[in-house]
Amino acid sequence: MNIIKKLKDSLGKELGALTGLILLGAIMTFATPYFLTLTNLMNILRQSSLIAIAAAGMTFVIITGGIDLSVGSVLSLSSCLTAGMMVSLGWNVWLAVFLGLIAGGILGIVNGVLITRVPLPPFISTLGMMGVARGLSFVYTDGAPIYGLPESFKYLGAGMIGPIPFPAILMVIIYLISYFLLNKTKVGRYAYALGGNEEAAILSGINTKKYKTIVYALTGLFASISGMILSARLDAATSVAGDGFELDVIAAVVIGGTSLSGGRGKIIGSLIGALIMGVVRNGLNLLLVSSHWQRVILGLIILLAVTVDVVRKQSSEDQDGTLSSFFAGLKS
Amino acid sequence: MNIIKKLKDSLGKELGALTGLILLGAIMTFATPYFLTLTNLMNILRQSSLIAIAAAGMTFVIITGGIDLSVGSVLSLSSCLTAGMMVSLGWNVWLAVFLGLIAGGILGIVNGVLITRVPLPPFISTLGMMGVARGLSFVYTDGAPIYGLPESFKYLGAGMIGPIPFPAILMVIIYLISYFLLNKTKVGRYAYALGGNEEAAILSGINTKKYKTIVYALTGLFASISGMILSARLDAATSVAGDGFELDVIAAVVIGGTSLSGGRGKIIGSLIGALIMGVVRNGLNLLLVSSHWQRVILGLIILLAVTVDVVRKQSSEDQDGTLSSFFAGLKS
Amino acid sequence: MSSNQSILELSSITKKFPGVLALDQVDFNLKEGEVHALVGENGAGKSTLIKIISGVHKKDGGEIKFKGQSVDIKGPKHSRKLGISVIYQEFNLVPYLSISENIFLGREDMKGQTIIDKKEMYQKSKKILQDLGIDIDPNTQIADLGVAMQQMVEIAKAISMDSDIIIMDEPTAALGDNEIEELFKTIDNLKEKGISVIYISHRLKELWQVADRVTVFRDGQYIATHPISETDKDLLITEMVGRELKEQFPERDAEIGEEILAVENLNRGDLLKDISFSLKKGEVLGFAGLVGSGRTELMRCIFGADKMDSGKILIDQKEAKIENPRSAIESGIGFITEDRKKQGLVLVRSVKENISLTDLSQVMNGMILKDDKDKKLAQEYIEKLNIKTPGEEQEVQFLSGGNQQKVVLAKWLIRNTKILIFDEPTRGIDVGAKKEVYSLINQLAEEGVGIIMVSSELPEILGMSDRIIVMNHGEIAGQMDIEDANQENILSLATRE
Amino acid sequence: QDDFEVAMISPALTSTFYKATNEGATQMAEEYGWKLYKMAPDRETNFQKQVSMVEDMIQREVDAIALCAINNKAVAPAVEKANEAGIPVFIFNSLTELPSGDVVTYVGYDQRAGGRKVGMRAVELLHEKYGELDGQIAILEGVPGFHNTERKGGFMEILDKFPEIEIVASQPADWEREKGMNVAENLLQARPNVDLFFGMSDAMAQGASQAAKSMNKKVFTIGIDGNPDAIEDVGEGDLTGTLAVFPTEMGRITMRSIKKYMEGEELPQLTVTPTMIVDEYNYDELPYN
Ligand SMILES: Nc1ncnc2c1ncn2[C@@H]1O[C@H](COP(=O)(O)OP(=O)(O)OP(=O)(O)O)[C@@H](O)[C@H]1O
Ligand SMILES: Nc1ncnc2c1ncn2[C@@H]1O[C@H](COP(=O)(O)OP(=O)(O)OP(=O)(O)O)[C@@H](O)[C@H]1O
Ligand SMILES: O[C@@H]1[C@@H](O)[C@@H](O)OC[C@@H]1O
Ligand SMILES: [Mg+2]
Ligand SMILES: [Mg+2]
Repeated sequence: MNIIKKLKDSLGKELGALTGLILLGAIMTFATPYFLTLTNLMNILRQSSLIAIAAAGMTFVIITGGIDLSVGSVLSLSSCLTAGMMVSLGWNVWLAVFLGLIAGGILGIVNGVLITRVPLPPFISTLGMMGVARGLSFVYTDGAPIYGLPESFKYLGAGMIGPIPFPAILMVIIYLISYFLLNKTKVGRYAYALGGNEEAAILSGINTKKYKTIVYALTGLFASISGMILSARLDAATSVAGDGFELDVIAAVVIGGTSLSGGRGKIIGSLIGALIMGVVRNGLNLLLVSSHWQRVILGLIILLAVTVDVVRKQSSEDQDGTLSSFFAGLKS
Repeated sequence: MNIIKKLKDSLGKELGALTGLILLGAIMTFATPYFLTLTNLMNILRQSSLIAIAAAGMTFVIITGGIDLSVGSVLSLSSCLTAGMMVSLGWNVWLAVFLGLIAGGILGIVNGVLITRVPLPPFISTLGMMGVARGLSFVYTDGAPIYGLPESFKYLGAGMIGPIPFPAILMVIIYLISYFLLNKTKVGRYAYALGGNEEAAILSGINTKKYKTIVYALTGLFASISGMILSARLDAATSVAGDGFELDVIAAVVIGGTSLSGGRGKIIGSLIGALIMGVVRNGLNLLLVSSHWQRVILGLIILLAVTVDVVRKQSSEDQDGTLSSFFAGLKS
Repeated sequence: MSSNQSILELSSITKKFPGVLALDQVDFNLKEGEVHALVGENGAGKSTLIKIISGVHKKDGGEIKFKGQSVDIKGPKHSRKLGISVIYQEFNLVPYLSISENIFLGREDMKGQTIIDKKEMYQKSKKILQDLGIDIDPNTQIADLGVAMQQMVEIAKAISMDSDIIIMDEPTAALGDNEIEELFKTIDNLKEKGISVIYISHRLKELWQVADRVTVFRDGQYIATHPISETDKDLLITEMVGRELKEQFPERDAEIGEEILAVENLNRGDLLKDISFSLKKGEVLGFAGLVGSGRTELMRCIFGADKMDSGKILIDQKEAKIENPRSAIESGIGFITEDRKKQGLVLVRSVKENISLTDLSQVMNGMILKDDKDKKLAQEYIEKLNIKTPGEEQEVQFLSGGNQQKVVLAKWLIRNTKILIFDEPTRGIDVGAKKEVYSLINQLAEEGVGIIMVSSELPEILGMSDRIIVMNHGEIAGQMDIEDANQENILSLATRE
Repeated sequence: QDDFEVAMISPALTSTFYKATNEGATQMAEEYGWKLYKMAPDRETNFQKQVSMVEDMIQREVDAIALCAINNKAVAPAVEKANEAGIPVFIFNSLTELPSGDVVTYVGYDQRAGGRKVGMRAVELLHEKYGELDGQIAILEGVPGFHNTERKGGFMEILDKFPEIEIVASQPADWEREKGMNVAENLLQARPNVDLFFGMSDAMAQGASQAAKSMNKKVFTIGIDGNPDAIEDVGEGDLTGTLAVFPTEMGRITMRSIKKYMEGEELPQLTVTPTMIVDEYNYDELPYN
């Protein structure tokens, strides 16, 4: 009993998303025999890992009340840089990966600096960065794919540890780290604080600029990890990679129950959100639903997930009237 | 003198954007002899008209404090529907156009209803709609372009009135209508009011749900006008049309000085914003700057435009203390 | 206990904001263990001084001596390190963090270098809350707390810092009399521990309950400091406004006519239970009660902003179907909300646009807005209400609080509203502006408007009302004519369990 | 002829095909001392950008335009404008006539015939595998347009004759490698018994080969193009085969045609370029590079 309650508490709102995931899984299992097989589940993990990893970073950003539209471009630019270093310059694979990740982090820092120092609204700053990073990726590759990546690099995308794809392992690690950061360290605490009430955070002596910048840096870093996995899987780094990716990532976070208005959200929700998207895509593929209808259905799932959330919130408020009393309590 | 002052007042913040446009024009004229010719200017108008028209609608939405990510998909779906009616069903051209525009308006209304009745945050609602409308467009066309549009329809894209392209004329008409709506009717006044303070608007007896819905409907309608022009120009309606369009449109509005936080903005600014983007793209093409660098430069222009705006706001406050008195005014 | 040792000495502090000299060489001296009140009209510079002490603003000139040593306060963190903590005028809590997370925000206990020690903070918070006499789980989210409890958390936060100086900027503005009493007890406790308190309030009466000394500012200048026992309210007011301000509540000569509004058996959840009352033309009906007694909620129901579960509203003796603010407005009701910035005004728009917002049809020809009509209407009311603004195009956010309140009033006056509800009409505005608001209320009553005035300030209720209704826990606890009313019987109705 | 300017406008550079055509064109332009402006939108679906590019190059008054459009209807009006401005237009990688507008010559190969060649090879491969006519094929299509129609049409002309071989799916992947990979991965889940992917361009076929690898499946992958990197992949066994159409040479031929035209030579309406199937046996002895 106690454990269940604890689980329920710690999952909080994400319980809704989890229920959704389980439900979807059950439906798919019922609908097609190909779904519930070890290899297919591993496929889903591998396919979901790209969105999931970037979504971990995005969760931090959205909790601070921000948004990062540049993740897709950052993914592309950092993976092209890494590919370029390995292929054209012949540098050591891990050095190249390391530098690519650093590049992703730096792009994130630039976002953070624009947002905290100018200050630009996150939507604008990352919209600009989206254009700039994508453009640089095109410039760097001249718009053509970089191929012929070293074998050892490809492990990042195609490697297996036992039956489990390496990207899935990486995804789990990233989520453990993110959970730790969000719940056990200042970065997380302050992310919640400044998303909930930035002014209060400032007056509490928190260096909000620093922590916001850290959060955007993290997102850039995670996006570039997704970039490495993608190019490793594709055996090519391309400047068009990750086009529209930002919206998938935001959708995963939102489906996972994190509110776009900031101040609340749980990291595990985003993982579930990404898995929901993965299960839907995979299941619909297995059911031979055309990719066209898949778009429609994914759109509907976003709408549905948030609607359920909104409706549940409304009904829980009707029970205890707490939130309204909070709003009533906000003095001018 | 007086006229200049009046112009300055009425343009307000957009003066910055206008200065920017003039400056860019001057630079381009200086940099390449091909720029300042009648036909080239007409090219720019034609090329800018797509973004400009959708940006007029988006301006309303952003003034209400919302956002519409679905404009690109709505553009595609409505133009495919129209094309289908003309080509496959052989319906009368203007009936088909009319129904396509209605379809765009209805998609906007659906956005509005989701936003006002569920209520979903605009970002989410239109993100979902983005997927759904794009998906339906793919489903309807099965992913293939619809060719063979009637000659009379193509006039929408290629027609000329004297030396002036028809889309440019349409653009001017749309801006006149939008100016009128925004400044001379309830729709506009209420858009400002509810973007500035929704609660106050409700308590002043404004039917905010109705007016928000109208605003999203308008945006859907305008996006579908852009859709007609595009398919008329390309002589094909495609399900991939307008991919990424939403961000260009938002960028035009933002470059034009409308604030994403709602409550302020001028319609003329968005026109200027769209023209700035058009001039940059055209000029850089003439200068043979690769489309890759163009992306970088457009990204930088977004950042620059908003930075200039922010900095100017800060410094004008330093002169007259207005913003500080605003902060002072924020206390009870 | 108050000693004669100064803990904080400010001399010749100057602070310029663009276009405003907020503080002009002011002095202020705080002794160990004293409660030192700071008073002055809106904009006198009180909060600015506080923000300089707490490091939010940098001073442009002058010297700060803390415990006898000159210091240069670099920021909120630094001032806190020195032992100064502040309860700001605005709430500064994070809604979705817990009480203990809020109390220790920005100075978390750590296990080692990186890990936040939740348990430790939980235990400490529990202790502090207990000391304040509050029995609540520190894991509760702020969003789940009422106003008064939130204010208590702010106080707990300030105390937890083990500061030598605690600054309270209008701590009672959101509190009812009960909570205020609790607060005063706490302040006494602090004093006993030798902690010094700077106390800012517009409720002058309170000062004689808590303060040892009082300092008056006016227009950014230091005016005087007195031991509280050696001054009185009239003297303070004179010093604050720089002129004598007689007769706070002006005379009214209104004829009370027939019933214009009646509420019958109105219910809404647990918040409002079986409310019935009526209002007459030309009458000012005061609503008194503690915070959370349901007055605002009732007004919102009458105005259609919240739904009632059952009950009837009659206007001019006919049942009115009020479903939303729109229908209420059409029935002739106007609502001046307690929070003008959040609910009353569109701050980023002009005075003109705000005024005509409730009835655009007056400034339209058919479907078209007429700018000249719009301007004329605004100018008319700017003049009528003596709104201080450079013009009708000025954005409302740039007006001072009192003038903003007048804009809110104007937007209802253009409709010739028959019934006007004022919820806390003078909250946070200074004595001068208050008097103007009172005069306007009187004038409206004289013109036959029925007026409901919700207020937490008893003197205001007593000074302005023809009749008073006292609410308690969502019910009408009693009604009385003004002749029968006094502080004692209102309070006893309001606090009856 | 120092200031002779040619604009070479490709549908995008996402396929290395156009990198190769650009490369060939650049070699010739250097030889002739021409200025070559290589332009392309970001992706092949973005025709509207391509149209703007043509318009802008007309403004720029270049001396010739070489163009490859995935959507020939969309560019036709712009080509007409070039005609009006007196700028000669050369189309490459296509022999399909535009619905309107004058083109000096179309440089390309018979795409339908190419599709047939690949169809034949596919049948051979499956026959070899099963020892009889059997097996499943999945097709990865490009952005709809005549390239797509012709290649698929040719392929199906052959496969229709062998009903024993099943076409289990035909899905668009927009000529792109990443999309090719994703679509192939999905197909391998939904249709686990697919034996052969026909990628209507090399990029998509390469994506399919990656998908199969990551899912540990052995399938044949054949493309069309013969891009340098694809030829390499064939050599390394990553790609089963491709229809080489020698894009580098096509770029050279395009420039040679412009040269001839400028020198007043009469050009045929169609300039047909060579093609051949490349596989592990002949990848290192190709006639052009
Ligand atoms: N951040 C700021 N920027 C510019 N001007 C400011 C700022 N803060 C305060 N002011 C101005 O400084 C003056 C003093 O303001 P302050 O907030 O100190 O007044 P106060 O005495 O606390 O008033 P109240 O009783 O209304 O709280 C006012 O004219 C105010 O407009
Ligand atoms: N919109 C609302 N929804 C739900 N509960 C509310 C709402 N507004 C107020 N409440 C709650 O209803 C109760 C009555 O609050 P109300 O604001 O009406 O009291 P009040 O007497 O006007 O006090 P105050 O002086 O704070 O305005 C409180 O518990 C409050 O938290
Ligand atoms: O990308 C494709 C290219 O590789 C070639 O095959 O021609 C058609 C498409 O443009
Ligand atoms: Mg103050
Ligand atoms: Mg109240």
